[in-house]
Amino acid sequence: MFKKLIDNSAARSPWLFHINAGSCNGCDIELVALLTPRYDVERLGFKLAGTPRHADIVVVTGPVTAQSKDRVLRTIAQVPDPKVIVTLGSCPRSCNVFRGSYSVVGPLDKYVPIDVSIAGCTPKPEAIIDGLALATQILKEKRGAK
Amino acid sequence: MMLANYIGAIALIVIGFYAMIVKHDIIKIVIGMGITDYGLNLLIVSIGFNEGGTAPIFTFGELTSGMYFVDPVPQALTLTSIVIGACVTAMALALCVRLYKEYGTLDSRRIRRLHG
Amino acid sequence: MTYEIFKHFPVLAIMCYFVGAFIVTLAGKRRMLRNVVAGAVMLISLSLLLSLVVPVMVDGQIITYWMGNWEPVEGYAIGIAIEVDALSLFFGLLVAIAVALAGFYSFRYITQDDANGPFFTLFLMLSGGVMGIVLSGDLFNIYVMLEVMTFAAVGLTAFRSWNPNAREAAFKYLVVGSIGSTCVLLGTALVYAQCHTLNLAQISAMLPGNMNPTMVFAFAMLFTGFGCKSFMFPFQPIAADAHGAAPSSVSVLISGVFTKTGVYGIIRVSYFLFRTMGLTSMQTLLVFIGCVSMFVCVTMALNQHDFKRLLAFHSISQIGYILTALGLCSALGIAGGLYHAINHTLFKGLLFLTAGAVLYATGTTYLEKLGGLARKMPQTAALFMVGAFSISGIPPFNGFASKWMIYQATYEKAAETGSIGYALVTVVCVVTSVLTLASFIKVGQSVFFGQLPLEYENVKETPLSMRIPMWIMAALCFLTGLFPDLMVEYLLGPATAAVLDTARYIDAAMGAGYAEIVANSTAYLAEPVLVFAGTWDPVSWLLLFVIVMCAVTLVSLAGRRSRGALTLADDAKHATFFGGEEAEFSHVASGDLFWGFKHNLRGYLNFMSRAHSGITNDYVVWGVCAMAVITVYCFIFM
Amino acid sequence: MEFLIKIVYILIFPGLLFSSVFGLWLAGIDRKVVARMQRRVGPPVLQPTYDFFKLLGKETIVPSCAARHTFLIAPYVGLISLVVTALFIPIGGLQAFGGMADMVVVLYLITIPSLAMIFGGSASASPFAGVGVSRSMVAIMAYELPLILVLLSIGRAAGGTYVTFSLERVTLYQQMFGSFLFDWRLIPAALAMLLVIPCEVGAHPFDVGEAETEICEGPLVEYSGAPLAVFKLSHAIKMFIMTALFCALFLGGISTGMLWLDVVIALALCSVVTLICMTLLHAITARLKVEQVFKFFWTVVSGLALVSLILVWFVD
Repeated sequence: MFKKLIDNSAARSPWLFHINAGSCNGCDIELVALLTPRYDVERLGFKLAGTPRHADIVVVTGPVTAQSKDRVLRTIAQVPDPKVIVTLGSCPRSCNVFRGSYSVVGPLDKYVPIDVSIAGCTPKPEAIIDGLALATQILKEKRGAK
Repeated sequence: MMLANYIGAIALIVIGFYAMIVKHDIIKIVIGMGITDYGLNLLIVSIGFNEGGTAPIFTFGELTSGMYFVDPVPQALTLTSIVIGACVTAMALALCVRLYKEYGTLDSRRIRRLHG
Repeated sequence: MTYEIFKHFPVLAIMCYFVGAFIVTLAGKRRMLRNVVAGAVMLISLSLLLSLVVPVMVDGQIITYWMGNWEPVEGYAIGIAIEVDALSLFFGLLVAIAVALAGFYSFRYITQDDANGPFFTLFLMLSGGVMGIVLSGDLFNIYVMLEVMTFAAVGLTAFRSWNPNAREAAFKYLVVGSIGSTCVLLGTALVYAQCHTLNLAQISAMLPGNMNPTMVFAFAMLFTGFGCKSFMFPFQPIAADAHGAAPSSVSVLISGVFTKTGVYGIIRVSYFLFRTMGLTSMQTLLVFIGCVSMFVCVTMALNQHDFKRLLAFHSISQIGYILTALGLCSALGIAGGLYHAINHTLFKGLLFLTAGAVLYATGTTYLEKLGGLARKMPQTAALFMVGAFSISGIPPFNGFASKWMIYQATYEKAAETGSIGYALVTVVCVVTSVLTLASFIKVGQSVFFGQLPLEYENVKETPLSMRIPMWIMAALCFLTGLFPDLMVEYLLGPATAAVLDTARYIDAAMGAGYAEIVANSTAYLAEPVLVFAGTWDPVSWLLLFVIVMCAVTLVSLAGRRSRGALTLADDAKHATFFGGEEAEFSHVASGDLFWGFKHNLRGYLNFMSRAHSGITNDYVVWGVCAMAVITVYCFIFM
Repeated sequence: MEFLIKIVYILIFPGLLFSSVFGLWLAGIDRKVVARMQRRVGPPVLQPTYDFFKLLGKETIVPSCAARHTFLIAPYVGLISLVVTALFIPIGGLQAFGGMADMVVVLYLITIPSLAMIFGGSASASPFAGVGVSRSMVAIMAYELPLILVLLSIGRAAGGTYVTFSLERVTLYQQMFGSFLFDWRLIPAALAMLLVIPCEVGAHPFDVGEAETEICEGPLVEYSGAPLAVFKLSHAIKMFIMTALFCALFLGGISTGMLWLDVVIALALCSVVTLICMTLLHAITARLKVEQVFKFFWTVVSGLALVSLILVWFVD
């Protein structure tokens, strides 16, 4: 009965959950910058959720340190389906300058499939918005496939 | 003569309460309860007393028209009250024994596990 | 229709309990026999009282029974009367129901105690004592029954004598309770000195209007004495100790029934014997005491760490509601107060029984140690929620119906007297209600919800024989809340009329027309007409609820294909969210709840906590001070 | 016919459908206007609706430690009781089910959804929810005192020489003698009520219980999918009910003679009240600490309401 409504809404109300897997905070700040009046992703329905249970899109920043690996994976697992995993910045994608460090066990795609990866150190807000918009499309597809 | 009774009764009650308020020894508190009880009993008996009345039981002498009884009801009440008082004292003392076994003291200031 | 046969029922109802108490002793260690006798006795008594509902409540008869057929001679009552009007029957029913349910619960509950032989002897003695008080028509009889009751209650409080708390509580209870008994006996003696009779009806014909200083003193004494038995402020600490330490089924009786005898006594003394309730000063006194009991006890309850002790403070808080309502001396107030009395017996009984179930299953009632029991004991948790919603006045349960009547009664009183003080009383009532809710959320969070401590992994639901009485109580909580109209029509209305119409009570005992000849004023203290300021229709609410529920269910069924799946599992995905950490045992315990509230009222809360020092002498001081203050107040304002 | 009208009342007009749609719309304009005040574009007005439907499509995860039945039933009980409450509040003189519940009953009925959230959160066995439960309850304790003072003032003012709790009487009185908002004695009470609304709804700056940045949305931390959607919907309906209650209590006197116009005006007023007491406060304040909320309500707000009560009582 509501299938169409729900499918259409899936792309319009993506809630983000942000995980810092050992990031330098650069990407984190950029992500928060998206909420400022200048970029205002809330107009697209984005919202930062307080808990993974509410999230649709998990945004991971940082090169996945040994300490954070289990916690990141556990939190990602706790997000209800359908979900999209987005990596933000170069770190989770390739470990960036931290590659080879004894304490870095990334990149993240060794452990979970990544849907969208936004490159850059740090990515520009426009790039992030673009990536997130792509993520919402994937979200809609996942919802539709169900 | 009755005035003395009343004063005595009130004095006993007050002494009893005094003991319950001031004495920290729980045995003394129980004694206080007893004294209050005696005061009350005295008061009740005094209430039923009529100056010059005879005992409210079967008498061997002749009953003349001028004779009257003391009121029998308060005496019955007093009997009941005495019985109850004795029971209260017995029960309280039994509890004191058990409390002493548990706490090793009779000081009410130290028997205060239930507070707050 | 003739009611001759019913004359014997009240006295049989009382005797049943006492006879049963002795037979149970003879049964010795044969548990089955003991249970059968006790069960039979409780049921017989209950059915005897139920059979009186039609003649007394519906047809408005007053049943008088003279022990040994010593009927009044020339307007003087010599014999001992048993007199059952609607008010007595109301309290009698309440007693019989609570006793029967608590008794059936105890069959299984006390098997955990090794020396449980004397339990039912004391239990039935207590029940008989209470029943004797509410049905008796004789002041000294009331005193004797009061003592029997207190005695059995002290014995039952100390029943779990392996528990030092129980002995301590019993001792304090005995000592402070003796103040109350002393007061009652003193008052009785003084009344006898004045009237030369102990019959309630005759006293209430002779005394009103003939107040001299002795009688004012006697009134103050009786009022304090019955107040002590109802554990009103400042007698509340012993109630907390005693209810908390006694076995749960006994707590049901002490809190649900025992305290009601105090309330009953206060009604009889101030509405009947002395008819002082018409005085503004008297109303103010009772309402003030009620409000203080209500507020002090509910804030004390918020501070507690023991399930049963918390419940104990709540019962005094609810008694505060009842006293407040009765102090208004308006028909709605009396009806609301009586309504709350029966509701309090039901929901507090239910809550104490759930506390007993928790104790039975886990061996503790300490809030900080428990948690997550709803998963292991789902029925008990559901029952607890019914009780909690009832006591905190969530519609449509019974607590709300009676509280709602009390709010209206207080506010109407405010309008009638033009005094804003009564409006503040309404506010205190509402605030108390929300604080009650808070403390039950605290219990829910720390006992039934949250995480389950490891040591309770093997806890089982309570046996069926314990759950049945609880379910009956829960059903009664729901039904009495759902049909306030029927309650008013068949129970509260007649009882309220009986409270206000003393002349009929007097006439029934002493012969028709006696009241008019002797009594100085037979006018009503207030018109026995219930005036509601608002409306509340629980049945319609429930209907609307069901309709909307059906609609929501239909919608969700229609959309079930497109809805997300519901998943249950025991893996990392379904583990509790801990910010990414592995799920571990972490439980927000009761002491940490409501910090924002406690922080703001810390001065008051700490003071009250220190004041409940646990020292017997302090409690005696409070009691004696109350006695003195009430006496002085009565002398000044009467 | 009568029966059909009742069903329409229950399911369509002030009932299930309308209160959901209007509540979501109120939540939408709230978010939109906050965004505009912060010079943002802001989400579309339909955003809460999208959120609701999206959540319906999500998986519902029941935590393994949770008390399942309570966890799953609680949101629905809250929603249903809210919808039923909506039927008792007069909207522009239209009272779907008058004479069934008065002001005090409504006061209690609107705590049921909060309670549902508290018990549901509590059942989820999360420590974040435990803290949230504690805070939500403190918020309830905080606003209940001023709210009852406001209701008592209204009850006295509308009772004439006596008192009344009946919402019908309050509306009637206002239609005869003018709205209470323009009665100078009741202006402090109106202010107090305006502050109570955000606290009851759980909006900024009083949303201590669901602080998403501190305690991961408190009682809602473990909820996902349809139950969460239901909670969000309840939150929206609560906005509608509280503003409608404000309009009924303080602006009930607006009467044009045409019922449908009255209803439309009342609904417009609801939106305005939402903008004033929720959007404005949301845009200009940060979240208070839990003890500050309690203190604020028991001193300032209760003080305002008490002033009104005293004025109503002693000044004609």
